[in-house]
Amino acid sequence: MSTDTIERAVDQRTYASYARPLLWRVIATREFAVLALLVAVFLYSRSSIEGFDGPLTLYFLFGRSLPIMLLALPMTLVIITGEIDLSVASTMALTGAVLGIAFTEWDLPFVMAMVVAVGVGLACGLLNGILIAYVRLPSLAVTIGTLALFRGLAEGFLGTDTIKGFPEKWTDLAKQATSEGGSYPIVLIPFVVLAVAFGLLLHFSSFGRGVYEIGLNDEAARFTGVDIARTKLVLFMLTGAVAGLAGVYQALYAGVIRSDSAIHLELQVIAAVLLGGVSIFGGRGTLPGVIAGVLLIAVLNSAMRLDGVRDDVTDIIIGCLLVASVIAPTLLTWVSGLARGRVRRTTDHPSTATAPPTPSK
Amino acid sequence: MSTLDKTPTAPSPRPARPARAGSSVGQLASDLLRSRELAVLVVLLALVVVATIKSDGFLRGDSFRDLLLTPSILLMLAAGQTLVIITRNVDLSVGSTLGLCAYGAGEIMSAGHSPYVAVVGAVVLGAVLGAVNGTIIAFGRVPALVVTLGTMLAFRGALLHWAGSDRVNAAEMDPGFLDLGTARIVTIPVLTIIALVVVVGVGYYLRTSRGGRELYAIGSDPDAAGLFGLPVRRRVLGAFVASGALAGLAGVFFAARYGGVSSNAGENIELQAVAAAVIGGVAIFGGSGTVWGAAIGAFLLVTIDRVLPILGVDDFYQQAVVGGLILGAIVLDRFLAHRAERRLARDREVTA
Amino acid sequence: GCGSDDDGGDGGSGGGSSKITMIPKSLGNPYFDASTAGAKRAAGEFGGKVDEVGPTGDAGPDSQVPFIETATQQGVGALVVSANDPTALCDSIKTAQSADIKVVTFDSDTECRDLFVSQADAQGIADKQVELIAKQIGDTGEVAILSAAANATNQNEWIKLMKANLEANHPNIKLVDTVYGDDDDQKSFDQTAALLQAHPDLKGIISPTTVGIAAAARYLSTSEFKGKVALTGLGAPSQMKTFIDDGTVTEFALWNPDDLGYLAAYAADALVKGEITGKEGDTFTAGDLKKYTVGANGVVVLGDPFVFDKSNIDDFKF
Amino acid sequence: MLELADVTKSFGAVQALRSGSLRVEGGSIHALIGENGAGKSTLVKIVAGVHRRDGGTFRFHGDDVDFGSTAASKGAGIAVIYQEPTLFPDLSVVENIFMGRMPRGAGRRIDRAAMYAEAQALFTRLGVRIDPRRAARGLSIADQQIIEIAKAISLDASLLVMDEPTAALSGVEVDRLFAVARSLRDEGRALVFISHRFDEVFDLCDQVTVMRDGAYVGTHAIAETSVPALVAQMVGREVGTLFPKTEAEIGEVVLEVDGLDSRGTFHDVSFQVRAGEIVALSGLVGAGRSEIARAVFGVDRYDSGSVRLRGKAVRPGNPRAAIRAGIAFVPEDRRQQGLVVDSSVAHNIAGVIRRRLSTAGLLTTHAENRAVRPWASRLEVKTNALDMPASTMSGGNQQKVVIAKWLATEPALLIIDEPTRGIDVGTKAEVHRLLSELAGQGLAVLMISSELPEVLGMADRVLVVCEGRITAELDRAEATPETVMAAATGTDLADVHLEHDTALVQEVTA
Ligand SMILES: Nc1ncnc2c1ncn2[C@@H]1O[C@H](COP(=O)(O)OP(=O)(O)OP(=O)(O)O)[C@@H](O)[C@H]1O
Ligand SMILES: Nc1ncnc2c1ncn2[C@@H]1O[C@H](COP(=O)(O)OP(=O)(O)OP(=O)(O)O)[C@@H](O)[C@H]1O
Ligand SMILES: [Mg+2]
Ligand SMILES: [Mg+2]
Repeated sequence: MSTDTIERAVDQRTYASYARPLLWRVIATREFAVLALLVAVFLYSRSSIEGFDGPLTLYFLFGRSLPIMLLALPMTLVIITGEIDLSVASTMALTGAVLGIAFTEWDLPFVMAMVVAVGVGLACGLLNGILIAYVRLPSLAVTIGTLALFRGLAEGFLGTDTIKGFPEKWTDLAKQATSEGGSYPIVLIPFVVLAVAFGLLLHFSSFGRGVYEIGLNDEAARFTGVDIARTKLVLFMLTGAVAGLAGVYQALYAGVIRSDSAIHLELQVIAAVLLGGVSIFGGRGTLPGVIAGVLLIAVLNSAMRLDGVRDDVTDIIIGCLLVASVIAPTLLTWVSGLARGRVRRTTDHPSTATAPPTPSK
Repeated sequence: MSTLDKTPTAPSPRPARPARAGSSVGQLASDLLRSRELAVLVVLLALVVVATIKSDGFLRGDSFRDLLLTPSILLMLAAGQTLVIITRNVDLSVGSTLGLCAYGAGEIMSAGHSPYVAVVGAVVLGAVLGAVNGTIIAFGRVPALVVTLGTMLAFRGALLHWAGSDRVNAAEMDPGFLDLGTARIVTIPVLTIIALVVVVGVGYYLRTSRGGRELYAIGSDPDAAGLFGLPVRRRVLGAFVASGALAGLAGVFFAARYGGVSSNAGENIELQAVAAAVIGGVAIFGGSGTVWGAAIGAFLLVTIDRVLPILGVDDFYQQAVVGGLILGAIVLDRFLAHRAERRLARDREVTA
Repeated sequence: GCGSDDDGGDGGSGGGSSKITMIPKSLGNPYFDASTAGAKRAAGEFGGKVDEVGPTGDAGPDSQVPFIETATQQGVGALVVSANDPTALCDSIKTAQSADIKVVTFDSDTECRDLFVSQADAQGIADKQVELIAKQIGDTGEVAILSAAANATNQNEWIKLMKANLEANHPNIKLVDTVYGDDDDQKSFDQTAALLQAHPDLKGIISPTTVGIAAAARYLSTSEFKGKVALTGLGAPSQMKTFIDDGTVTEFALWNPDDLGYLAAYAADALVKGEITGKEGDTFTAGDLKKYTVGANGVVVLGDPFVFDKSNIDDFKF
Repeated sequence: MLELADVTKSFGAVQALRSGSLRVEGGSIHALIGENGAGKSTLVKIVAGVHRRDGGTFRFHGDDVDFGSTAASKGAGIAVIYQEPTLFPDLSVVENIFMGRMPRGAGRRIDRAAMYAEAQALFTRLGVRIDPRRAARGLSIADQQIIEIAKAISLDASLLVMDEPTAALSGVEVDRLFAVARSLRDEGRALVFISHRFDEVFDLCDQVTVMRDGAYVGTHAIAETSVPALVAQMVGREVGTLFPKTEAEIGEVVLEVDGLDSRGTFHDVSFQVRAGEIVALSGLVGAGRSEIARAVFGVDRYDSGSVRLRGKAVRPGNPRAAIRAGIAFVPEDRRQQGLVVDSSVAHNIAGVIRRRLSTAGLLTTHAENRAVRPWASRLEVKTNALDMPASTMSGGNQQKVVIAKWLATEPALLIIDEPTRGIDVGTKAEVHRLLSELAGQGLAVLMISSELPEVLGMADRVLVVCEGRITAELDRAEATPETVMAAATGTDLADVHLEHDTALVQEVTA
């Protein structure tokens, strides 16, 4: 895929949207589409899927997808800079393992253990960040490597052990609802705080502007004094730290730690982020869209399970949604381009010479 | 990229050689020394030697056979992956494709058809799935990473949906076909021989055919390739079809070797395939690397799994070792590329 | 490039009746196919309904949680679970119980259920397998264990008991290694190969899991070790027949998973109907399996493990 | 043979071609000239099938054509040397030359021996020594250009289009190229030759077509035209008014570069720029001027030497430090380096100063717009365009945005690389006026330009760069096309014959 053709596609999209009035511009965005889809699916499920309207639905839904929601926040920024982090789930497992070991074997007070665990997450992010931002290695390769490395360390540390028996007050906290029997776990509060923080960072700060510029054109960003390496390092460290938090939460929510905790979660996170309208080429996407994307997947999962649809079917649907969500823009420009092209050819030049094959000498 | 990028972000594991007046021998030597293939091969052999010293059983009879036999599946996938990565793409769906094809082959046989039908069927199915990826990527101009991530989910889902909790057992498969899983020609397992033939074929194509060189060109600079008028889309599509077909063949191997296929066949093997290529010196950003390297990388990955326990490394750490290998490999590439740049700068010096 | 059609059962229509959701460790395992079949058979008899859901492929300790939660939302009558993890499921199970859903575990237990339907008491299973391997290798030499997932509750329990037994009663048998095949054909197969490579003097392998023993047998049957290295453990006759016939395996044990599911379903039904509460001494009738009594801490034992060999293998279809 | 009439092409809002026309006969070399951004390359790319024309007619060998791809144009017998080299860094030099049509031997297998032989033949014909086996990565711009040429002639096409092939070449290489070009002409092929150097045009070509602002102006037989006439057509008005350089009084030293050295790119570069002074870096394309500027600004690292601004050392390899020190840098490639074309004009102009604009770490569009407006209006960037993506603006306006962005930082030194490349004549004059105005206000300006007239017109001092070394420092009086060219090509004054360009420059600076 040649970047300049992509650029052209992008340009066309920009012109198209800027030709139209503001309202239409808003409606035409990916974010809006995802949000609309989310609302539609939600309302449909409420009305016609039995058991979906109970209070437990949302409670379970949030409790279960909180790690994905958390990880999606920093992942959004990472992908907007045009990088990717496949190692988040492994980082979760590793931090979980360390949490368990710190608590059970080193007998640290649980709070300390949690701090250590999150610290380990941060360190994982640091490793990724240094290799990607300063050694300038492709993030895809690096994080495939660390995906295996971190998971492997977790497996090595834990082996066959299952660590359990965390302080009641913490495990309960992880599952407590805001009100008795309510639909909203308390842990949503820290999530909302984080979400707002990341939102401000991305959309209302010079740093965030830099993040977009790096994704759109890192060379130009460098020429305007954006410190690309540092920005990326910070983002990967944030990702690591949040993965640490998610790992701790996961451990408390499940009540146990095993080396295979959160396995393959990274794919769901990335799927959600891309579905939420973030361009894998970087430079495009918003946090609200991403959150809508995460919830969309969560609601689909929950609704289809309630409806007795097997997970494999859900996987097929989510896989297709993902592919669809990325080809949609190119497909549109292609179609419109095709239309324009046909017009031009008919008007301008009746005959088009078909070229003979290249002479090989 | 209008001029040749000097930006270090694109690693060049195969560092450019300065113009040195005909010193073919010395050239060859220094080449070998710099050659990634050789380096990985040395590591591989070292492992085998050490393991043999530590455990006399390591190379005895069937153990030796397995040492050659087990990598054959990953070998297929790595070869396909190489084709794809060289064009600056990646195929994460090979694991699911393998699964579908393996199960397909099994079903065909348990439906009473001849194993030949099964083999052809599996390969064709693989090619079709590859074509799905290739078409979306080449014509939809969307990143392979995302698309194959999506199809990885979708294909696996399709398999689970198709197979449900059914599995193909050894009993349902043609005995002759199952024997293929272990048959040997002068101590070399047949599957390994086939795999090596495929690898050689791919290597030969990449090295000596126009198409092959065009794949490198496309990965080296997609924009230039377009400007140059290379059939970028056709080639990329081709690479994915090939990758799919090879995954299909790998599926056949899987069925023959393990004599049982359930819906989780080939899960998570895609990362190993990518790892094998990367460890073997195929630049993840395309344009350079050889299928030989990938093949050796595949052997290394599988062998390490076997050697570590013998070396007393807790086999729970195997994943970690693999991860370390990948990181080591790309860091090495980076380092070599950097050295190459400095040398080139010096060359411009003297020619200037 | 891909389409999808959603089939699958209907959601639960109200609680009360014996509407049972069966959650095996994972879908796609013949052993659990059999147990589910048994449960459905039972439901047919007592006029309840059994739906099977579950994770497709093992994905972590809490991979079964969503299904328990979903069942809770649907307000089914009872859950029949083979637990992937003894602890991870507990919170969701508690939630289910607080929604007045009865929870029966079978095959693999958790710390928090109303009833555990055990295939045979752990000690019995462990002793049986040790006895078999001892017999087959003449009570002397190196043996290894090929287990399922490293965290599998019941496997780990049995392994613990087997180790104890070996040390106590079989001084000449040396347990040299324990490896994990994750109930995955390929992994189990390769692990077997690795075992034989790492321990050239290995005399026997115990695989207390149906997937594992089948894969191991498959490897042995294709290798020079066929007949030289003994293999026993817990296997499904349908999968093992070939290997009994070709002499790779002489004897292995199992209970009838179909009966296990059958019994579990009846137990669940009894709980739902209030005939039993799960306390020691409760008795209920499980269809043509006759009468069962709840033992200490809510365990119902199906019976002793059954040993399969050339003579009887053909009489079983599961 | 080739016939283009009223061809139009626009990229988004940029109308690159309004009505491009070109008529080329077989057996002739046809010059295509015009100022930067006149649309020459775009026309070429349409001939090559890179871009598709929006309108107009395009005939080749008499029949209408519409090449959908470069493969198609190649197949039809058109060879093109693009302005920017397009090589595959990972492949060897020969593979680059024969990519897509490598000679094949037994079993459709690439015949490397034959390939090397052919390559050698080509290189000897061009009189160069490049190892055909080495990888293309890291070749000098000049070598890259040679390989492009070899590639093109090896196609033995009936039409050969060369877009500024000589821009990076030295005298000898140019002569070789011309010899080859002539022999091709005598074989009856048609050649299109684009250059900014009149002497090359007059030396080599038979006809010349002039373009201005994306439109055809006129075609003449070389014999019947003169530089002033052509220039008048290129520029479209009295040239004398082009460079209104007002004298400013020179202040204290602002920039002090000492012994700057970057292996393989430039060596031992030392110079000063004073307040109120415009210093020009001149030389061939690829001489290393941009690299020097980049090193000073810190986007590239350098191996040794020092950069001081107002006496204080500037931390190397760190644009941020340079910006803080008071350096502004308008780079040569607007769309790649100068702008983030996909983000809004406001965001672009605020790009550098935005860090100062955020209150309590928060940055609001409102604050941005407020800060941006004065600069937008000062450079006459339509303020209603502030929230449009920069990509929707014309080259000239884009350049204004870049300049606005940097002026907003209120710098002490302005480095401006190719200030007027690819922008329309009107804006060009504005930019020049602005530059001398700024100098007048005491700003130190370091200008890089490939256009002699611009250099000689604007600069108080000219530093000539040749193969990475400063080979001459000429003040306004000494700087003439001859002296500059001599230093730029490393030939000695006597061998430089530039009566045409001299004529042009006298015209201009009169
Ligand atoms: N891909 C593109 N997208 C947007 N604008 C473009 C593109 N290519 C060219 N332009 C604009 O079209 C105009 C003509 O560009 P072109 O390169 O044809 O000029 P030129 O005559 O070749 O200039 P030069 O002498 O510097 O090569 C310029 O304003 C340029 O900015
Ligand atoms: N992509 C590249 N690969 C190798 N060498 C390069 C590359 N780009 C530039 N160089 C070398 O670096 C030096 C400076 O090139 P550069 O294009 O910056 O010179 P310049 O005078 O600024 O040309 P321009 O007139 O285009 O600005 C030259 O020696 C050139 O050979
Ligand atoms: Mg041009
Ligand atoms: Mg330059």
